[in-house]
Parts: sequence; C-alpha cells; structure tokens
Amino acid sequence: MALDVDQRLERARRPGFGIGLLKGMRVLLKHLFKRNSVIQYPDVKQDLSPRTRGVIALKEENCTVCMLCARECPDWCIYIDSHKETLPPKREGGRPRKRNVLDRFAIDYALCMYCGICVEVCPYDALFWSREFEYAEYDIRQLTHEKEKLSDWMATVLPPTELEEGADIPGQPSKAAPAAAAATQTATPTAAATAATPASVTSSATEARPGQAQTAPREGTAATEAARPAASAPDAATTPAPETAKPAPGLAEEVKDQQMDSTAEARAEPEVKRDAGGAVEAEGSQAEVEDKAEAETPSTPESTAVTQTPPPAAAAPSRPAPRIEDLEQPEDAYARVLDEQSKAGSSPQVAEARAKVARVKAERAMTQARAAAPQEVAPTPEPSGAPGAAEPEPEQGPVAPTPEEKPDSSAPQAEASSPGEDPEAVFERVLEEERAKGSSDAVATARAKAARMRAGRGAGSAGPQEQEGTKGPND
Amino acid sequence: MIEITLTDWQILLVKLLIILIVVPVGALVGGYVLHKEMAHMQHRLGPMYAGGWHGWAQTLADGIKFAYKEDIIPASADKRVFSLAPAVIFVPVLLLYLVIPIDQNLIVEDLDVGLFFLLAIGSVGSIGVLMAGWSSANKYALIGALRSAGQLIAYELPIVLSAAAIAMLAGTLSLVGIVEAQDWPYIVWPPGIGLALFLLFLAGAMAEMALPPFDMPVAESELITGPFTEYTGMRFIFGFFFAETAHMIAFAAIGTTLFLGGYKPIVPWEPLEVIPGVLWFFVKTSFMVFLLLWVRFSFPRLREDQLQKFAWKALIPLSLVLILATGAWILYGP
Amino acid sequence: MADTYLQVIFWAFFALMAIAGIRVVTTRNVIHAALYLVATLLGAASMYVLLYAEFVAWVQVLVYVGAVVVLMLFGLMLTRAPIGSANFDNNQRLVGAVCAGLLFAVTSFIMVGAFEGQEIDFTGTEGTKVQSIGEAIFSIYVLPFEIVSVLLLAALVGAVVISRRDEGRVDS
Amino acid sequence: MAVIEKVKLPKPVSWALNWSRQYSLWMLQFGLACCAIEMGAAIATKFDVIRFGVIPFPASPRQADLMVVAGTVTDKMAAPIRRVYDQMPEPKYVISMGACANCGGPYWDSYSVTKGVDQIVPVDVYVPGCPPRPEALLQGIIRLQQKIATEDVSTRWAGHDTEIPHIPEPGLAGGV
Repeated sequence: MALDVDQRLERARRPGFGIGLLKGMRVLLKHLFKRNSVIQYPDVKQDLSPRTRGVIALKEENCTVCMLCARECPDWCIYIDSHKETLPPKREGGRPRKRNVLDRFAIDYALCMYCGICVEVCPYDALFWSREFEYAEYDIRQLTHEKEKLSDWMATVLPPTELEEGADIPGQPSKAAPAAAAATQTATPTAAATAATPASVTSSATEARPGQAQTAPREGTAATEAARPAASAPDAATTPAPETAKPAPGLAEEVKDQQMDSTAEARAEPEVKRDAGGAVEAEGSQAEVEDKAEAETPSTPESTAVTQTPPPAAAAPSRPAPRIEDLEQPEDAYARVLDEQSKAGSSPQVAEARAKVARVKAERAMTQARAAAPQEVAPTPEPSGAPGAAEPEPEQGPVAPTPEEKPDSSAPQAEASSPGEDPEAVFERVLEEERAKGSSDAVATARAKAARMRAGRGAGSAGPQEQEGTKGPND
Repeated sequence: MIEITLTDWQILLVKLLIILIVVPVGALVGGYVLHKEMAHMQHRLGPMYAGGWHGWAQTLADGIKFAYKEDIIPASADKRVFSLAPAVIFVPVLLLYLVIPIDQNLIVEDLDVGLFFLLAIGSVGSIGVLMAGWSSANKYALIGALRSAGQLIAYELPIVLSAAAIAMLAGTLSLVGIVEAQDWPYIVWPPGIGLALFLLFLAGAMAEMALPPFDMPVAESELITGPFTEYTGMRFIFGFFFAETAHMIAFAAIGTTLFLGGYKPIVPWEPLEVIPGVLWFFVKTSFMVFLLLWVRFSFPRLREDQLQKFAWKALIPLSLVLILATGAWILYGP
Repeated sequence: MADTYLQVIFWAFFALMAIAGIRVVTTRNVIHAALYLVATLLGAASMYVLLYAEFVAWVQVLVYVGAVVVLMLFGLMLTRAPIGSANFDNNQRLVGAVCAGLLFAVTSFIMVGAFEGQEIDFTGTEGTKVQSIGEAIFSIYVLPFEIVSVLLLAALVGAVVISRRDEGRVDS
Repeated sequence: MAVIEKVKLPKPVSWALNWSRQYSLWMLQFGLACCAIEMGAAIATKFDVIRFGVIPFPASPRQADLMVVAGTVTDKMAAPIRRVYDQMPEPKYVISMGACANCGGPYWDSYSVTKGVDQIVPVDVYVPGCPPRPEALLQGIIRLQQKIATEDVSTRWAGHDTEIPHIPEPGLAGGV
C-alpha cells in the first residue's frame, strides 16, 4: 500500500515542472461545476443521529427526587429542590404518609458538559437525550433551564431504536433456561408488532423489572404497565390454555389492544394513581402501575396493603403451576383470613381488609392456574426486591428462624403452600426447583434464600400470596 | 495631450465622475465574484443571505459597515503617514483606469505613452504600502511592507519587460494603438512568444497585487494582515478591500488590452462586429478576473525566498530571452 | 483662458514642491524626509507634464518614485528607521546646507548659461512624441546611451561582488 | 463617529446600518480548545458560515466585528483575549462557544481556568454545548443577527467597551 502511494507520487512528480499546478487548477474547475455539499442550516436541517447529545430532557412524572443525577453530575449543574408532602391517611386511624414532591429541576446548560452520566444513572428513566441543539441565549442566566422547559424537550425525544434481530433483551441474561429462551424468541416479535406505539417496550418479561424497564418513552411505560394486569387476566381466562408458554400471535395482538384501551383509561383517571399509589414508598412507575391495577379491582380502599406484591402479570408460575383443585376457593380464603384475623385480635376493619385481599389473591391465582395449567415455565421474572416485604401480617406467620441453612429433605412439598409453611421447607423446595431448571448453584441458593425470607415474613398470609412469593425469579 | 478648453474640462469631469462611480462598484462586484467563485470551487455556496438573492449585497454590506466602523489609529503610530497611506494606495489604482481603452473611443485619455503611464502609476502604490507598514508601529506591518517592496522590485521587471515586448510588437506605447495593432490569434501570436509573455505578465501582475500564490506581504499565518494589520474601517476598506479588487480588475483590463485584443471581437467574423466593443471588453476582462481568481484559489503560498528565487532566477532571465526573441521575430519574422 | 488654468496649476505644484523640498531637509524623521522627497519628485513630474514632456514625466515617476524612493525606503526601514513616530536626526546640517547650496549654484549657473533667453511656446504644441525621443536616443545619442548602460552594468556587477560572501564563510 | 452617538438617526439610515452589521460580521476566530474544531467545521464546506455574511478571513482584530471564543479560557489566556477584544473596533460582538467559554464547563473547579469568558469581555450570545455542534454555532450567529437587527445604533456606540456586565452565580437559589 505504502509502496503503491510512493509509486503514484513518483509518477505524479515525473511529468515536470508546473504540471501539478495545472492539475490542481483542473480539480478546482471541476468542482466549480459540481453540486455543492452545503447543508443550508436554517433552511435545511440534517437528520442527526438518534444518539445525538443535544439536550437533556426531563420526564417529570418519572422523577422521584432521588438526587442521583445531581450527585453524579461532574459539573454539579443539576439543581433539584423538593419538599415533603404529608398525605392524609387512607383510612381512619392510619398513619399519614409522606411523599417527595419535585419543586425545581434545573440544568445549567452553560455548565453542562454533556457527559450523559445523569441519563445513565437515573434509575427511573426520568432523563433522556434529545437531539435539540438550538438554544443559544443572550444571557447566561437563561441557559439554566427549569423543569418546564426540560419537560417541553421531552416531545423531541425519539423512541428507542429497535433491538437488533437476535439481540439479548435487556434485563434478560442470555444464559436463561431453554424454555425462557423460547419465550424470549416469541416475545420479540410481539415487541416488534407493538413497536409503532410509543409504549413499545420489549416483552412482558422485561417490564416486570421496574428499575430496568429501559425503554420507557414519553407517557409510555406507565400506561403499558397499567394495561398488563388488566389485560393478561381476562385473556388468560378466555383463551383456551395453550400447550406451551408461547403466547399465540393473536393473543399478542389482543394484549396490545387492551394496552391501548387501558392507556386511555389511565390518562382519564390520574387521580386513581394518586389514590392508590402512596407514591412515597412506591418504587417508580412499576409500583404505581401495580397500585392502579389494584385500584381497578373491587378491593380499592385497602389496596395499599398489597402495593408491593409482584405484579399479577408476572404471576405466571415459574414452577409447575398449582392445579386448580388444589387452590383455595376465593370465598373460602376470605372466610379463613377473616376468621384468623379476628382470632388474632385485629380490628374488624383490618380483618375485613385483609380478608378481602386474600380473596382477591385467591381469585387471581385461580385464573392463572386455569390459564397456565399445563404450562412449564413462563418467561416472567419478578421484581428483584422482596415482594412480600410490606405484607401487613407479621403476627400471622412464624417468624423466620435463623438464616443458616438447614437442609431438611423431609419437608412437605406442598404445591399450594399452606399459610404456615416452614421457611426452611420453602428454601429446600426452591433450591430443588432451581437446580432442576438448571440454574447455577449461586443463583439457586440466592433464590432459595429469598424465598425463605419471604416465607418467614409472610407465611401467615393467604395461599396465593405464598405461591407468588416462592416463585423463583427467572433471571 | 491634455487640451484644456472648457468643454474638454466638462468631458473630463464627467469621465472622472464615471470612473469614481464605476471603480468602487466594480470593486464591490469583484468582491462578490471572488466570494462566490471561491465558495463554489470549494463546494460551498458563499454569501447567501445578505440582500436576499444569493447574498448579492454581501460586499455592499461590508462596505457600509466598514465605512462607519470605529476609526482606530494606534497611539504610537505616525498619525499623518498612517492616515495618508490608504489614499496613496488607492489613488494610483484609480488612475490606472484613466488610460484603459474600454472601446475605441471610450477612454478617459488615450495617452501617447499610455503603457508607460500604467507601469509608472502602478509602481507608486508600493510607496503607500511601505507608508502603511512603517507608520503602523507594528513589527508585522513593517515586515509585511518590506516584503511587499521587495516583491515589487523583483516583479516589476518581468511586467515591464513583457510590456516592452508588446510595445515592440505594436510599435507604439498608446494602448489604443496596441489594441489596433493586434491581430486575430491574439495571445498565441507571435507563436510561443505571445503566450509566454502573457504568462509572464500574469505572474508579475499577481505578484505585484500580492494575490495568493505571491501573498507573502499579507500572509496571515505569519504576519497577521501584513501592512494593513492596524487598519480599520474606512482606511482599511480603501487601502485594502477596494484597492485589492480594483487593482485586480485593473490588471485584468490591462491584460485584456495587451494580450487579448481589448475591445475587438474574439474572432474576426463579420456578424460579431455588431456587438459593441464594450461588451467584448467586459467579457474578456471577466475571463481575466476569473483566471486570476482561479489561479489564486488553486495555489498555495510560496515562501519568501522561493518567491525571490522565482523572480530573479526564472522570470527575469526568461523575460530577457523573450525580449530578444521578440526582436528577432520583428526583424526576421514574416 | 487656458493659460490661467495652467498658471494656477503651475503655482500649486510649485508650492507643493517648495514646501516638500524644504521639509525634506528640515524634518527630523528620515522616513518623512523620504516621503517629502516623493512629493517633490511628483511635483517635478507634474512640471514635466506642464512642459509637454510627458515621457520624461512618467519616467520620473517610474524610476524615481517607483524604484529609487522605494529602494531608499526599503533600505531605511530595513536598517535604521525607528518604527512609528520616533525621530532620527544628526548634527551635520551645516555641511549639508553648504553642499546643497554649492550644487544649486553650479547647476543654475550652467542652466541659465545654456538656455538664457529661450522661451517655451505653449501655443499649438503637441509636445515631444515618444517616437522622436526614441529616434534621438538611438541615433544621435547612441554613444552616451551605450556608455551609460555599460556603466550601469559595471555598477551591477560591482554590487554583486561586494555583497557576495567569501566562499570560506558560507554557512554550511 | 461622534455624530452617530448624538444624533437620532432617521429610520432608513439606522436600518441600513443595522443591516450592514448584520450581514457583515467579520469573524475573529479565537479557538482555544476542542470547540475550535467545531468552529472550523462550521466555517468549512459542510456548513459554510460565510452564507450568513460571517467572514472568517480577518487575522487582525482591527478588521473584525465578531470574536468567537471557542474553548477553555485559562487565566493565562484571559489577558490576551481581553487585549484582542480591546483592539477590535466598535461595534464589536462576542460569541462564547461551549461550556468552557460560557462558565468553565468541565473545569468549573480548576485553579487555572477562567470561569467564563464573560468575566473578561461582554458576551452577546452564549452557545451551549460541549462542544456545540457546528449548527449550534450557526444558530448562535443567527441569534446574534436577530439581536443586531433590533439594535439601536446610538446606544451601541455609547461605550459598552469598559462595561463588563455583572453576572451572578449561575446556580441561583437552592441546588445541590
């Protein structure tokens, strides 16, 4: 190559003095009659790369005032003010709850170095890159843009680019169980089908992870998530139980329609979200959505109690689903919990509320069991946080004994766990299941421990809750 | 010769007025052409917004703006010399236009020694450049002025000698006479010699105007703006902005007159004679301007020593040889 | 009528030349002196034009203004002229004045002796044609012309010899 | 130029003056860091800043109307910037390009960096970015042209040379 260049240079030099100058003139003359290659900026704007770091837009409703962005900013150019609001208790005698309200979110674009760390670090997808770059100002003070302006820029944020064919879905490791992989493959076309809508997330498997539901575009996530519980249950109920975990294409379409419907619903009733949310302890949009889902069920007043249970959509069992006849009938569960509560000395209201919750859960477990009766594994992970943590019945279940592992092979392997299932037994069972699935030892142990903890805390709650609690996460 | 009668005075005044209007306007148009030609040769567009249509008023805007820009004279500058220098540069350029025949009868004064007048006046401008450079009290300006003077001394000779060869061929120093003496294949006649003289003249002219292959006096990477480093506003526009373009157009017109047959049609063909000589002159001068700019945008700047070597070792011997060849052609040619 | 105009123009240029000539020797700044010299030479050129000696006028401009003074300025600026408005002077005015006075006396004595009583006829003259000058130089005055050119050539060669460095001292 | 200061100009005249300044912005390129590359891109073929009448030829501040400070202004460079600015004839404009020139940018905490060129010279337009795209600079220039179009010539002359605007802390109230 270098030799080639040398030779060409040599040849170029050979013809003698002045030829090179004439060649240069010829080049210029040629270019004089060529089309120019100017992008006439104010009249013609080039299509910038989708990843252009133009300006940082804020999706205000996603911001939880966690301050991570401000703290991580190398230039300290993000200014956040907030105040705590005390919400009245949901019901008589309850504890008033607090939540953080964003007062000011400003970015000083004079100072900003466009490193994008704030966008990376935001756990709830409140910051996005926009391609806008036209905001030069006469006064440096005007370059500090407040949250209204930042929210306006949200309109210019592009939807995320589609994943490549065969790419790993974020939040889904590639070494998932074969069944999960199969589900992933089917889920991807679904995502493609819904890609046109801003809510085009990936698969239900991804959405179940609140912190990493990576692609939430404007208005998108919350609505989608809201759609999920509402949509999946009726679908599962009406569709004949499929042979495998793969959702039929028709089902995917239906789900999409349902999503759209409930998107509209969610927009129409913002106060529902507020009401059910208790946004202080809510963990981002996912949690809020779950609240909303709960709000739509008959047990609205008490729904805060179940705020942090895993989403119903994620309830597709990760182990052999319980048979329908093994499950407690909803009304039975109601009666049982009411009875237990009154025996334990709870106030009538509390007892009734808990009983209602138990009934709802039982109902849901029934429908799911009906839908997924022969299914093997669904590709649905659950939130990594302990779902049962906020269950309000500590007095019911036995306190988790010791964290040390006591392998007890003779523990009962109840399919539908009774309220009082021994945490150690749960641990053993989950460990076995995980191993059977092919998870690595570390993962299996971790999941088993998690299950044990859940069992220890919420053993006294209703059956369906237990069932969900012990279900191993798929990731 | 200047016949001073009342009517002659009036005619002369009108002609001078026309020159005073035409030259700055021509300089503005020339500046616009410069912008546009350079831009398009570089795949660009050049001015597009000033005045609406393709930025036609760009140089007009430049002119107005510079006319009322703050006038700065450096504190340690020689104020009188400093303010006089642009005039000393610009007035000779204006005077050049006095003797250029735009048509057979469209000429301010057809001097008997027109060619000589051009050369003499053309060399006066360098005094202005020296004045500007020295009085600015700026070392870059001074070095630029010195370069300019050295360049002028070196390149005056090729111009004078090539012009002398043309005068020999025509047998007169009157520019109208020279045009009339030229026959059809203008620059290639006498064969070889004509073209060589033309190229010689072109090189000398570009050097004298300090156009880019020879623009060491204003080399911005070395000398900021050379002799004009300290000039602002009105003085800058007359000393540099107008003078440069007007000088370039003047030299294009001189080249047209000496080598391209001036106001005569390109081809001696009967129907073409109908077109007025002014138009032919305009077309040829435009071509010359285009050529000068084309060369200007194509070539990189020489180094100072290369410039001097090129003049003394290449151009001046060549021009002497050409003078001899021209003489031989006149004596022994057809 | 035309004579009046000519008179006005003549006296204007005369004043220019006189003032500039005085300033050449009185100014304390050597560059200013050179520039006043330019003005003087231009005035002289205009005198030639008024005398219908057009060719001589432009030769004056080309040679003296365009070449000699430029070279002078070049040399001064390259060597000793202070930048800007600082002054540059010495104490040899008296000697200079005596020399100049003598030169002036001799020249005017010769001139007056040579052209005494002759008057230039301005009416209907066409001035000297370049052609006649050329013919005069290359026929009647061809010997002085050639002698002068040989002299100039000798001066040129001498300048080259003087300015050339010794071979041994050429920097490697 | 004293006349322009004192006399109220008739409208067509002041329009013409504004127009000429608007479309004849001879630009002094004060490229100091990476922003200078983007400035070069804006001047070069693809964006061609000359379309706006911004002529990047002058090498001397005496002929410039607009100074684009592009890049990190170190304390050592601050004095030359001020000096070059002082050498520009009125009316003159300054565009501060990029975070460093605006207020220090990534070097907001550096011991050797001037926190914004507006501490040295009055800035007319701030172009945000790190570095700004070439189009962003073009937009800054368009904004400057809009500003010039509405300017009052006489107030412009009333010596904004010595006055350096007081710029309060950018953070204002609250913050981290």
